[in-house]
Amino acid sequence: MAIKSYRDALNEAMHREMERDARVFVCGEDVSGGAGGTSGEREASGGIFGVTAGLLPRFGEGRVIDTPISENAIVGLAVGASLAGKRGIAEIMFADFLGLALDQTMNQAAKFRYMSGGKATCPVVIRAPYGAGMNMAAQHSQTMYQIITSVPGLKVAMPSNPADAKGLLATAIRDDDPVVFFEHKALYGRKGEVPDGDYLVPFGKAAILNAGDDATIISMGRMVVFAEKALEGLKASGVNCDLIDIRTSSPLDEDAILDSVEKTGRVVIVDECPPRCSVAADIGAFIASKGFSSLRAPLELVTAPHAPTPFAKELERAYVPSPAQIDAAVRRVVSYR
Amino acid sequence: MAIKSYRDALNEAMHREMERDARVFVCGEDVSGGAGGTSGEREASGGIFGVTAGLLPRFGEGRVIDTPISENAIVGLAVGASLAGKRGIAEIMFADFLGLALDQTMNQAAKFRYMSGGKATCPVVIRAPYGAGMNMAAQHSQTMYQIITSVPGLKVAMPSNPADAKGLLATAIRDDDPVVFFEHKALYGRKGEVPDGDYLVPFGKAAILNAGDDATIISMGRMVVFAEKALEGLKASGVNCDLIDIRTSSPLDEDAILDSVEKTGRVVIVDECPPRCSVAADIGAFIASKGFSSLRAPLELVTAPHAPTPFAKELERAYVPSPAQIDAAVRRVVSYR
Amino acid sequence: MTSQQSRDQLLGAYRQMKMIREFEERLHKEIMTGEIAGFTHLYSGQEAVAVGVCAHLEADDLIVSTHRGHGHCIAKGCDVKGMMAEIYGRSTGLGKGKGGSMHIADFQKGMLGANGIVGAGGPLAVGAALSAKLDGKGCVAVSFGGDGSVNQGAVFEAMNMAVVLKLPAIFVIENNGYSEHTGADYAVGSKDIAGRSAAFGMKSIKADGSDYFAVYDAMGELLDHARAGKGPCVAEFETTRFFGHFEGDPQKYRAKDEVKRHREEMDSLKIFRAHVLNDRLLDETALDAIDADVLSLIEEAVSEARAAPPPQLSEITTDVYVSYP
Amino acid sequence: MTSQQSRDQLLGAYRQMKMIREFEERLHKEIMTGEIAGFTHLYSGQEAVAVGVCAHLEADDLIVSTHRGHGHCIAKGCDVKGMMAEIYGRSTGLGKGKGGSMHIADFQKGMLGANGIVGAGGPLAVGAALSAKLDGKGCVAVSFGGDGSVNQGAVFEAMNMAVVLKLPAIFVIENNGYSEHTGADYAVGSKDIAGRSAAFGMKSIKADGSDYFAVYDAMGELLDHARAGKGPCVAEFETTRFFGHFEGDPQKYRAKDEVKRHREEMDSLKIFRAHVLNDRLLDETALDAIDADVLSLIEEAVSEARAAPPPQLSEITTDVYVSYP
Ligand SMILES: Cc1ncc(C[n+]2csc(CCOP(=O)(O)OP(=O)(O)O)c2C)c(N)n1
Ligand SMILES: Cc1ncc(C[n+]2csc(CCOP(=O)(O)OP(=O)(O)O)c2C)c(N)n1
Ligand SMILES: [Mg+2]
Ligand SMILES: [Mg+2]
Repeated sequence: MAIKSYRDALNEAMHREMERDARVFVCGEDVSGGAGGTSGEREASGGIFGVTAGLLPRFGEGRVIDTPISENAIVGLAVGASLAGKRGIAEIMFADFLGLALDQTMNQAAKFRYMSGGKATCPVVIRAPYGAGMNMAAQHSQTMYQIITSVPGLKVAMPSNPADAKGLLATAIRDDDPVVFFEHKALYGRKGEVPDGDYLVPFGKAAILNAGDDATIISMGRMVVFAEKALEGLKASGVNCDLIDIRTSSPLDEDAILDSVEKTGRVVIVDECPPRCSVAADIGAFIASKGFSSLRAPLELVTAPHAPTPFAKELERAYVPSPAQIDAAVRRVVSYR
Repeated sequence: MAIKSYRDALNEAMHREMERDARVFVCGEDVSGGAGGTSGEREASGGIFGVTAGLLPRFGEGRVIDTPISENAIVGLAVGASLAGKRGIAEIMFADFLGLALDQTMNQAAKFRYMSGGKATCPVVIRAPYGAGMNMAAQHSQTMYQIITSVPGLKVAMPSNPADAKGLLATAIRDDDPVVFFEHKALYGRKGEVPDGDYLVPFGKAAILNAGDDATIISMGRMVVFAEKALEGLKASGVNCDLIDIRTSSPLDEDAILDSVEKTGRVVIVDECPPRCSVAADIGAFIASKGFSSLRAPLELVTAPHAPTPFAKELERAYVPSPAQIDAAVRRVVSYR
Repeated sequence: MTSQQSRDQLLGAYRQMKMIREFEERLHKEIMTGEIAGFTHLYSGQEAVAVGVCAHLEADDLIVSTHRGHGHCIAKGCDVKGMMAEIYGRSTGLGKGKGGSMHIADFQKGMLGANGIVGAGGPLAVGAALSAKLDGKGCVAVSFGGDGSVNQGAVFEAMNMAVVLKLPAIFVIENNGYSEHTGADYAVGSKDIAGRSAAFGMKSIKADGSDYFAVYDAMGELLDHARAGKGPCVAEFETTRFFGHFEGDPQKYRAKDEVKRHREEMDSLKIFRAHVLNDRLLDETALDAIDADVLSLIEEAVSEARAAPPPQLSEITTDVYVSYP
Repeated sequence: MTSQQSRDQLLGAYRQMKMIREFEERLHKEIMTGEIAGFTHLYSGQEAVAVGVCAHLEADDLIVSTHRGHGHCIAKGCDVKGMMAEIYGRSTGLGKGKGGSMHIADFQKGMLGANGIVGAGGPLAVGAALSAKLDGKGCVAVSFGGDGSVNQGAVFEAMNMAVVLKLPAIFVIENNGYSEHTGADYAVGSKDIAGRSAAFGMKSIKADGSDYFAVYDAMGELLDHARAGKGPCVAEFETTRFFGHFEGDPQKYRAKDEVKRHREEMDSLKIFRAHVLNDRLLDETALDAIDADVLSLIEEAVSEARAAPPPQLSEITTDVYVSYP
């Protein structure tokens, strides 16, 4: 075990997997940074968020590929190569830009296997930094995973901590299906214990980060951190909850969710998405359909409002679901009679 | 009142609105068809589905614009012109191709007003034929409206019948916000009574197509037709339901839904989408959160399975939610104790 | 240049062109019967392009195709019976009946799929070319696309990306004059596909797409370039389609006699026959034998497809993922 | 050609260039203090392009800008104090603090917005040009974009669409050598933006983007073309940015002395001053007076922005729609 940042954990996973499997390559805008620059420094940035740092010097230009600003073709590059036997990791600099690459993601990567009757294998990973909290406004702050989760044929991961970042990314790279991998920009600096060596976190297995009988909090990505914060206050006033980090929204660990709901009967779902067709709604409807008999209080969905992300820091802070909102929602379900 | 097809009702709405307001124009691939052809016939097709037929001869090339195959730029063309004072109607030939145009739809049209602090107005309509049922396979059969519904700043309509087709499209064109308008390909030939003259169906007002106390069926688009079919059999065996056609998923008529749930306590939601982050899930979670105290049975979500749309007709028929599935779901909620 | 091709090669090329033609003419008839569902785009008229291009390719060279993909499939060696069964939506189809006409693929044969999204093949082919480059065995990837596809952002991005990464990608543009009902000269602003593509920094060539030999020679030149690691290139082939955009298209945008004239003047099979007979490269008996053979194979393909069972309903949810817990 | 511009025009141009420069130099300092949140891309170094282009435009000509949009905003007449307040995220900002640096817009001024999506402005400008064409008053729409933006499919599609529809759209490409940390010569495969754009079927021109007069003349020529209804055109201006891609960029991809050298050799303000003094078009006193005036306005803009209140929290859910029941 070592203490590492989320960023470094992701970086380690890519280093290890590229070492392990010569078919793995990385492509995207500025993944090394500096191609064609005047300094001659070929690795000038190691990715705008530093997540791909060190890959170019280690693995060379053949496998660490700086691309033009062409998101659809970046994903297509990785998808096409993956159909042909490689394992591409495409970085989309901000998840919001998936709006430009949705065709290659949704109509190509997701559907090849099905349309070919099982003949195609498309082991591509699309990495997408997402989320609000850095005052980057409406076009650089979206969650996007609700859109991707709705697409059959894709898997969707969103780690909340450094250990999962490493373990889920390694799993994504080894997985034979297309994975869209959401990294929260505001978590890159988050530090935590990360297991050494080979470390895989399976898809479709939620993490139960706290156990308690009073309610179930279900969450993902950065919202897990906020839920943990909220839990501190709740515990102090004697309210204890299951805290489920789904880790992957597709596949979803339905059993973990139903087990907990059966125990607590009270559910708060925390999702950074705006409410409509969100992952919160998705999980909520699942519970109301398959866990209805256990439910003893209305579902509480804590999400962003139905609005784009505002720029001003005061607004953005109030826009993103907060520990205080989670606290209030838990108290509401717990006190519901 | 006249008996008209869904296609002709849409066509009438465009004719009327273009007549009424010189700012309205239409653009898309083959919206007239025949530009640059060797026959010299400038209106060779009137749109691949015939929905824009007759507009070119009536309004001329300035306002009825055949475009190259460039979906993102087609939407951008309509959005840019709408920001500049026009009212563009962009036709995306198949809703699936919104995968190529999501940036202009989600990051541009949807967000301009907000990002400009209310200065921008973007009265664009994006028409998108959607849905399965014509054996067009995985890339030409998707619903897509779940993705668009998740985006704050967009409005989303999906008429189920000719009268609504006319009334909702006229409303969409007059609306000052961006609207994505989903037309079910398999409904184009559906006939029904259509009010003459000016006819507007407001957004956010569901239609209650049947009243009954046993359960609430909530549906949209072509699924409404299937729900109506299912109702026949149910009524014959003494089960009577509210049938709610939401008409627009954003805004959603929350009151109509809650009122009905309060009365029946039993809910079936029918959505052609695959299940994850679907409109069915969205409405389901809303009910379990805001109408929980009325709920007397688990939610039943009748959706397509978590799979792309298959080609073979036997498979596609079984893939799309059917009247039989709706019937069974209603019977389950009604008999739940 | 034609002398470079052996008798066997020429017979093989003719056989493939004939196979494509008869496959399509037969489909055209069968579609009328209503037995074939969905959306079918016929390739008839463009045979020389698919066959002239693929004549150069090995099994590990990759191609990416379009909505109008039957010709590319046959030319790249896909099983004709498996294709027919797929178009009929049968469990014996190349995609188990789950893909249909627009999604025929055979990865073993280096055929990465027909594609229902116009232009999507561009980036995919560039990815396949990257894979080929990483393997370093001199393989190439070919992206087939139409005159309409080249107005799609994805294709432009793909062209630029291929140049930047110096990949062995060949963009084959089949200019059949139309994208659906819209004329190529209308939709391609510059009215010059080869020239506009060349401006991306690629070697480019324009040739007669109705003449197998012209296609073959042009493709040979581009392949030498691409296999030698000199980067991507583009070919624009002028051609025509003998049927409507999709089956059922009344073709009101085409001059009344256009198809008739094209069937007389731009028939790649007639042109091929005349060429090889004139140059005494092949004799009539051999060609006629192929004709008969092809027709009987197509007949078999249709009757086997008809007789084959549809997919099991359980197939609806298989093949979505390799694994999904 | 420079003689065509009146003294007032020249003074106005200098004032705008100076305003942009000082706005950015000041922002650069203020950002260090941590008071300004988010992502800021400075335009300093490229002033001559925005000002030389917009010098020709009327209020009802439309422009669409980029993530590096402050210069375009000022040149098109946006209120400098409203801009500063927006960047500070204040309720008095042009977008009430809801958009920030990357989304400054002023529709009254014909400024359709900075844009956080590289290349998205291309199609939007084509739409604005369509609107202008429908109005038939000879107005144009200008799309500003960088050397990186021209590799985006949206921009290629926009160029082709503008040619097909013969719209009065002008694509202004500011080639500052980099897209983020990547060199333009790497990412633009052909290494020739003007040439590649011309191949779309447009009039094109390439000029020195550090020289106001060169930009002005080039733009004048293109505008005559566009206003006359002859279709779209493109200008590539070579320029440089004096700061990093965004504030905080250590610029390791640039040669050590590059910025210093560019500040010496490619400073549009120095070049302008030298030109007008040399040709005796303006005198030093007038220019110095502008300098002083600009500095005090910027000072005011900063202090007013600092003092302004942040937006009310209720603003989070307003302006999402014009109406939403
Ligand atoms: C992205 C996308 N847009 C539109 C369509 C509908 N469509 C199918 S084929 C076609 C025309 C394609 O023209 P071209 O590339 O010339 O190929 P051809 O049909 O002539 O073989 C169009 C518009 C599509 N399938 N995908
Ligand atoms: C679609 C999209 N891709 C990537 C980015 C991230 N990004 C912001 S600016 C930029 C570089 C743009 O380069 P250029 O067009 O030359 O403009 P410059 O920054 O030089 O002014 C990139 C890659 C983005 N904002 N949008
Ligand atoms: Mg064509
Ligand atoms: Mg640049």
